[in-house]
Amino acid sequence: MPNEVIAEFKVTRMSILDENGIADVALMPELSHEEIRKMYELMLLARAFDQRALALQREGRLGTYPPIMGQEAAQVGSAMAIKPADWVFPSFRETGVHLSLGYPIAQIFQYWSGDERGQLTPDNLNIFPFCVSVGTHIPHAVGAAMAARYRRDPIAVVAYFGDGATSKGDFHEGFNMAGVFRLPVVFICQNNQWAISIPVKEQTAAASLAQKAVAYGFEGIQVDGNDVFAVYCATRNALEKARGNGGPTFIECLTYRVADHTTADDAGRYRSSEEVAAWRARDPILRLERFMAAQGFWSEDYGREARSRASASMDEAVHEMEGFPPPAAADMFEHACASLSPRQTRQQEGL
Amino acid sequence: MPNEVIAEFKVTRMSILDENGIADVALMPELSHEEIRKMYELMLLARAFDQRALALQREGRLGTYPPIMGQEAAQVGSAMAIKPADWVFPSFRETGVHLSLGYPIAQIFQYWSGDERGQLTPDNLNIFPFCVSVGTHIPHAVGAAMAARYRRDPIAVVAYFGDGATSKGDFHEGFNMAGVFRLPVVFICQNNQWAISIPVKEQTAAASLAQKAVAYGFEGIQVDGNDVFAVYCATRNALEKARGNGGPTFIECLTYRVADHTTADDAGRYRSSEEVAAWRARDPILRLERFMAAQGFWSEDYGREARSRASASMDEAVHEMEGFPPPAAADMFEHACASLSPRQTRQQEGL
Amino acid sequence: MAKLNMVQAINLALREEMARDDRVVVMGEDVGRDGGVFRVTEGLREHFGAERVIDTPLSESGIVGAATGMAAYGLRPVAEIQFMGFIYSALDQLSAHGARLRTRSRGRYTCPLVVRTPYGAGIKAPELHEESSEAIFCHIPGIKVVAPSGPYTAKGLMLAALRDPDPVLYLEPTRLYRLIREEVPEGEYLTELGRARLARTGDNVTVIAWGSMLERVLKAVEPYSADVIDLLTLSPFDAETVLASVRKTGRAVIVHEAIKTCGLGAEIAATIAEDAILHLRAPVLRVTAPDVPVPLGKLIDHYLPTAEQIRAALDEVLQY
Amino acid sequence: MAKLNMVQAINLALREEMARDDRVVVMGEDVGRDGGVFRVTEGLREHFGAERVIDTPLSESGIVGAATGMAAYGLRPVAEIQFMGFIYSALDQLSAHGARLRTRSRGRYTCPLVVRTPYGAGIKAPELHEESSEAIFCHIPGIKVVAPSGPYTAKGLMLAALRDPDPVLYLEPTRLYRLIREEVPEGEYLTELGRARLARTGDNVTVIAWGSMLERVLKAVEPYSADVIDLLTLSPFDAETVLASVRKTGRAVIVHEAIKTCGLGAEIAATIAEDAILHLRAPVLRVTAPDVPVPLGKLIDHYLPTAEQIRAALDEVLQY
Ligand SMILES: Cc1ncc(C[n+]2csc(CCOP(=O)(O)OP(=O)(O)O)c2C)c(N)n1
Ligand SMILES: Cc1ncc(C[n+]2csc(CCOP(=O)(O)OP(=O)(O)O)c2C)c(N)n1
Ligand SMILES: [Mg+2]
Ligand SMILES: [Mg+2]
Repeated sequence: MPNEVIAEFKVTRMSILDENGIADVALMPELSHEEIRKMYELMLLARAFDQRALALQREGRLGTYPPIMGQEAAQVGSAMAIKPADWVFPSFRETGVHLSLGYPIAQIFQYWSGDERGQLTPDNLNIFPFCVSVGTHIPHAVGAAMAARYRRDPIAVVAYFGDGATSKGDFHEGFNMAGVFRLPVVFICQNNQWAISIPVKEQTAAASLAQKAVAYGFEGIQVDGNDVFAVYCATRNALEKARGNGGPTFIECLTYRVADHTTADDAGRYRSSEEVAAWRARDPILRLERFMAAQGFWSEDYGREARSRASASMDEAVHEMEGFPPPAAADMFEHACASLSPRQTRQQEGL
Repeated sequence: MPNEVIAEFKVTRMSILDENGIADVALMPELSHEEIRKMYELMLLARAFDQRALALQREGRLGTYPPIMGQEAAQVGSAMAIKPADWVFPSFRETGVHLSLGYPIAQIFQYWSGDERGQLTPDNLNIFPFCVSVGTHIPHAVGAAMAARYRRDPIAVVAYFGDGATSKGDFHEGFNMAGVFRLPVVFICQNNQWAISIPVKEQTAAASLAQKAVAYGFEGIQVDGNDVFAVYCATRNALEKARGNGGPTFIECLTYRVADHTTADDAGRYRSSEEVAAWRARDPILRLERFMAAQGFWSEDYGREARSRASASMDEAVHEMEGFPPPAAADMFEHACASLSPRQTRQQEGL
Repeated sequence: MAKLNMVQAINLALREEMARDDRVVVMGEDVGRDGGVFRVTEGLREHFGAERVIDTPLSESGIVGAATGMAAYGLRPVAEIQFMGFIYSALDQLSAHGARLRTRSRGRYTCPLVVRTPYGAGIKAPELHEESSEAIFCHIPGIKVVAPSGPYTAKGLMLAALRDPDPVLYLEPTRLYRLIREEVPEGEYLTELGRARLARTGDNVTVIAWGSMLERVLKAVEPYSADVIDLLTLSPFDAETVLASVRKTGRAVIVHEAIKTCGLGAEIAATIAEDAILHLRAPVLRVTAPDVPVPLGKLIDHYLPTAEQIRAALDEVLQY
Repeated sequence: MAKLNMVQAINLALREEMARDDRVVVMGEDVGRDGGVFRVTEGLREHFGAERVIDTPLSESGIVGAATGMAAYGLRPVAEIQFMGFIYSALDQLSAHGARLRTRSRGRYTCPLVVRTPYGAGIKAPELHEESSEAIFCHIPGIKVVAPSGPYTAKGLMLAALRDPDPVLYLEPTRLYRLIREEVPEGEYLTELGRARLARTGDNVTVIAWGSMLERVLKAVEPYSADVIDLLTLSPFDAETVLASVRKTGRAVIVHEAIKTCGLGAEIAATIAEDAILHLRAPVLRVTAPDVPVPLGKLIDHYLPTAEQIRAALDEVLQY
């Protein structure tokens, strides 16, 4: 009886669109030019939001903001695979997801301006509030998936988080439950290589984050997170599997946080400009542009136009946001609980 | 670029002594008959403790007690590989470990009689207090390993816990840190198939617990937990690796909790007597007896004698325990903190 | 009408409400096949199936977190934490999420979640099995905290908790589980959340207690002319009833089994000191456990407030 | 003597103690290379090396748990929780373990651990970045809780915390980090734990505050003749100093930025109601945040107690 092998596992990486914008035709998802243009324009929109948010923050018109630059493909690609009935549990760095799903732009600005009212998800979307507490929303996604299964709703649930979140106890407890109950949930980790100043190598000794799924008895896959097609495919497959009772999937999107952690951070303190430059060269938008250009449906003009449309959307949204009346003090009590206690009522009256 | 395999993992199971008491000579550790006899006698001692504790509890002379019956090989086999300078972090079901390491028997009884003074580990041992809160002691072991490394102490740290503990967030956070810092720590899980009424299949969808180590970038191995030699070997190897800066190891001992979860439990409510009977037949003590008999160093007489020595040790320990004066009320304050606040002092005086 | 103990009363409440409302699901460690380590959920799995009576992995934070997601989706989960001593790792989920979901989502998502947990000392169980840390949860806006003092209120409070649109922490005093039997009607009756109950009336002193201490207080005060207030809802607590009684009696003694410092007794005393000071004739006394970790069984009777200590406090305030 | 802000003062304390005692190690998220998100640990990694200034994975419970193991082994870890809003998942480790290790091991193992965390509101940061839940920790026997009110006490309290043989939760009021500069001597001075400081003396009323509220109170009380007590140690708090002052002034107002219900103010008021009632001429008032979750930046100024609210409370008690 020598040591007997009782199980073997493989972790794979999916990529379709390479850095030069050349796609593997065999793997390429069926997407019309129109759909690809939509992806492209959403990525531009996300980038435009980022740039505008940074500018507003510098001018003191916005609070702390966590830019997504570099992660547009991971966010737009995955969100494009989500259906309106699906439930989405974002972290705090998913502007691209919010925008792709149609969350009102002005409200995203409003939230980051320190106004809770930005969190009111429109009725036609099932997006949970931004979750700043890293990884702690993962069990909520799991619970929603349990409830959806109980209700026999033919939907799936998606949770987004970062590489840092994989170290949290709630990641583990949530993943484990998802496995045990074989729930219709897709976990999307944007491994952007950093959790503030902690590189992923110091976050875990695992060679990939995808392999963490082995611990929970379901599939984990790594995708090139700057490849919008691979992200889209992996997410679509996982969502279909989830809706078809095939259980959860963990998708690790390898990407990079090109900007500072937030406007309160200075990434220069902990990482080299060479590293950043190398990743800038792998820009997901550029890559898609190259693909579209090679396929003949991108031109300088179109790019310029699309950018200026994105920018105009921002003008409009910022205008709208700045037109929102400031919240009243009593607003603190508005949603504190369904009905106020006598003490709370007195406190509200006393404001 | 089809999906590229980026990593492969194997999980192995180690066993040396089969159910008929036949050992794989190639794998058999170098143990003298005397050492094997010691293992055997410790297993008998553990079983004797269990039986005595159950009897005392029924008579109202002991509080709730968690029996270890069936897990003696996993506990004695692993503990025999531990050196006195190593630090040990037990859960609440490691009587066999305590006994093997030389923890005073009377104090173990004392603890389960509801007297905190049973927790005072003798100076020559480095055993942490019993930990009832499942899995939450794992980070302590990790921290002790960090400190030992910092101090350049040539020791290793061992943490014991059950299958249920693998679902706790602290398991995850502790394991992950152990991996990141490549710490000298050995994690020993007694997968006794049940966490109270939850079978391991409902605890996790992973086919083995050992594979959970993949998530943390270090080695996990499954051993036949009713095979004292395999457990001993796996633990010894892992401890040597740890002391030699080779990082952590996770050992899953496949075993079975033959008795109720505790004296307050009725396992008949949730599992079949057939299952229990099948595992009783795999009794680790019986298996070792068969081996020793075949090797010519076990006889009925020796077995009887060893059992009666174990029983005599229990008589003595129970006598000692029942001779301990009851704790005084003021004892609650004794170790509450290094120095009492004025309010605590008044409270103590007012008792 | 049947005489039930508290275990049976809670079980009945769950059973009736599950029959009435298919949004109610029960979840936790050992709640299913085993019927809970105290048998509070006994028979529910057989009756309502494994989909509604869910045995979970050993994950306190995950249980409360998943229940929060279920509640947001539209169910009404009842999550069990096996003992209050294990609830601390779920505090983040309760405090940062369950309690704030309504606020954070501006009312779009709510968390009608009941977290049940056995609490309190006196059963001589291992460490962390006898905790009474209700004050921590009373300091979290957005959660209600309740503690029944007998089978009748146990059922009424459970039904009220199950109908509440916000998270409710439901504390079950283990010492009382099988100690008291009371008439517990079948069918619906709600013990209103936020309302205390006058368990006994008198003139000279107000004694405030809840959970397992109520029984002890009622015995201790027999020779006195005391208002005894059974708080029932610990947060938000019924200040009006407390203040009205104190204004009448001029004296207040608060009894709880949690440690003294920053216990809920502090809030009650502070409220009296703020709003009824002119009516006070005596110091507001608290009879509580001492400020030490809960000891194991051999010392637990020294830890818990005793009838003698309660009487001593009454005698002291009555001197004024 | 240099004028330092609070960030620099805490940094200096850590630096000096690390130089003096090689058992002191610093750990947490971003405390090393980045020097902490508020720069409190800036330069320590360069000076003392990565083995003593340890960047950890994102695991609040694991950080406190591992630090507990390190402390038990003989080190003196200083664990940072990046914001108090993320400490809740470490509560189990603090409460069930750090605080009880001495008791559970009958003194064989101890936990000389300092947990540092930025706390309090007023910096307009995202959700959970402005929490003030000190009362929860004051309800845990075995842990001390401290909160400096300026650079000078920040250093003295940190040194005292680092020398303490038991766990100390060290709360750093973010609003004050760079607001106040004070003379902070180099070298050793310890601000004794368990002792409050009379920040100002007067005759008519006692105002009790701590952390970032002290600065606000001192401004608000200028026109009054008030004793202002800077609590410094929140648990165990200095009841003697509070009571002595209240016996003198006959009036007490407590100011804190946590919510009112079950805040530490309740304990202080209850202590006064218990031990100084005969000296009171007026209700004991609390000026606190309202009982709602901490709002985001746009509303935070309405949440925090204001100078006007403090003055209104003073005016009210002075009517008696
Ligand atoms: C539980 C918790 N701990 C700490 C923080 C402070 N913090 C905010 S973001 C962050 C890093 C998160 O890294 P990652 O999960 O990789 O997400 P990313 O920021 O890269 O998108 C930290 C430590 C937090 N928000 N929540
Ligand atoms: C954190 C925590 N949750 C719940 C419990 C109650 N409880 C005690 S033992 C146990 C099951 C433990 O199972 P396992 O880890 O497999 O250990 P075993 O009892 O089988 O030795 C449970 C749920 C506890 N002690 N601690
Ligand atoms: Mg990241
Ligand atoms: Mg088990």
